[in-house]
Amino acid sequence: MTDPSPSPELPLPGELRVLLFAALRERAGWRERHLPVTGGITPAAVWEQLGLEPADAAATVRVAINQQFATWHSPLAGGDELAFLPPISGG
Amino acid sequence: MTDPSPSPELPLPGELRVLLFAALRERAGWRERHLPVTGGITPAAVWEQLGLEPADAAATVRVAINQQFATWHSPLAGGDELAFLPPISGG
Amino acid sequence: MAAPLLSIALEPGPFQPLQALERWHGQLRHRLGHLPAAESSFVGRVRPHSGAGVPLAALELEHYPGMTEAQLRQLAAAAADNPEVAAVLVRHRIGRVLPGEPIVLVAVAADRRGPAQRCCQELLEALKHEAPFWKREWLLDGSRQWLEGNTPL
Amino acid sequence: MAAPLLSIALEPGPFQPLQALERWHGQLRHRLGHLPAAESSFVGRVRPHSGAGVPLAALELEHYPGMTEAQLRQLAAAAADNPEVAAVLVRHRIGRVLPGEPIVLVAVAADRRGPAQRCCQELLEALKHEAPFWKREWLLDGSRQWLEGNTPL
Repeated sequence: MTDPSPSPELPLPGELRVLLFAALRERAGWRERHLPVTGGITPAAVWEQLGLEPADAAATVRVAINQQFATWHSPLAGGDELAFLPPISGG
Repeated sequence: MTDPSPSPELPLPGELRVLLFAALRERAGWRERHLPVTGGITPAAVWEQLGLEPADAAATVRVAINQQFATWHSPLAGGDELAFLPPISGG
Repeated sequence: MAAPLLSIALEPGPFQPLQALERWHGQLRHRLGHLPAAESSFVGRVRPHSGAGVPLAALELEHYPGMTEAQLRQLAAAAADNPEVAAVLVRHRIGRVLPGEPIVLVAVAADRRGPAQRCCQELLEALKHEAPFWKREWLLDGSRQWLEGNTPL
Repeated sequence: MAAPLLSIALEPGPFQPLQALERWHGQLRHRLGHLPAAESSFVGRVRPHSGAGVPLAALELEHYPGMTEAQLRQLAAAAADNPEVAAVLVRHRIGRVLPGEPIVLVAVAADRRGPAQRCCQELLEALKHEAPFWKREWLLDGSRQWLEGNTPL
């Protein structure tokens, strides 16, 4: 029932792994991408660099780094897993 | 485990049936008594008439007439079932 | 919406809360056609120690036959007085209850979690204070004492 | 008192809350030697209708593998941070869930009813808002829509 997608390439050492879920994944048309890490890069910069929508996502989209909630301005490093999480609806 | 007590006499028509429970029953040494109803009698008057303790019971003991909570000054009539209830501890 | 289904019973011997819930689910499926979206429940069991902290042999539950059942029904109806509450289950032990054995089971099925949780909690407090039950602690040496009131929340 | 026992699992297929509770009781008896005096639990099931009121074919639950389990564990530990809470059980469905099927089970065993009820309620709210799950409604005509948030309390 979820979109089938090929198993992604493994990230190269030092690359950033970016994940999208649910409505964000469907809107963007992809589930996972790998990016080279540049100095001082943040989730907000990655969002912009990947052209993700909406442009002002901070009000609705949450960020996780290495599977822990983080802020849009948390520092990122090579090897990190960065996820953008649309509004949660569990339980 | 509860005190065995002989099946009480049936009340005569027009008599008041008085019931005690738990600690009150044990303290008084009886479970059920029947009293003739006199005009204007109330639970407070019955309590006094039967010499029940403590004398100022209204703070801790509750009253039920015909299996519904009532007040110490509710009117009683022949055939009524009057119960004195020590502090409740259910659940 | 129809008045909530009330299933209320006193249990003179040991009972299994999960079996009681399973039978109740069967009744709800039969009466409502489905199980509601939210179900909140509570089970109370006898502690191994008295209020004073010494080992307990048993807890005796005395009640007022007739009035107890009527009060439980009235308290359940009052707590369930919300159009979103579909059904209420109450099981309450009487007689001699051993440490670890269930004393009380309250369950509420409703369309949303808020009413289910509130009704379950309110009904539990109500029956602890407004249904004519009395607990007596029996200790290992055969001594015993009536409790004056409930364990605090 | 020892840290509360946490039993947390995602369920990829239909599960029976009463069976899960029964197994948990067995674990508690084994680990604690007895069942605590107070047990509060909640079961959430899929409604037969969408939020917009049309018949639902299924609810799809997507999640973030790895983070979900870690978050549930963290939320359970935080909600159970009370010396009176002895154990917490969480079961949460993932995948395609049919109307009437259980989605979530939360149960808390504690020494008193207050902490059991509060912990159960807080943990349910926490996992609805802080664990990475996403619900998608599938209608009978095959159309589908991601939900933005939860049913109100």
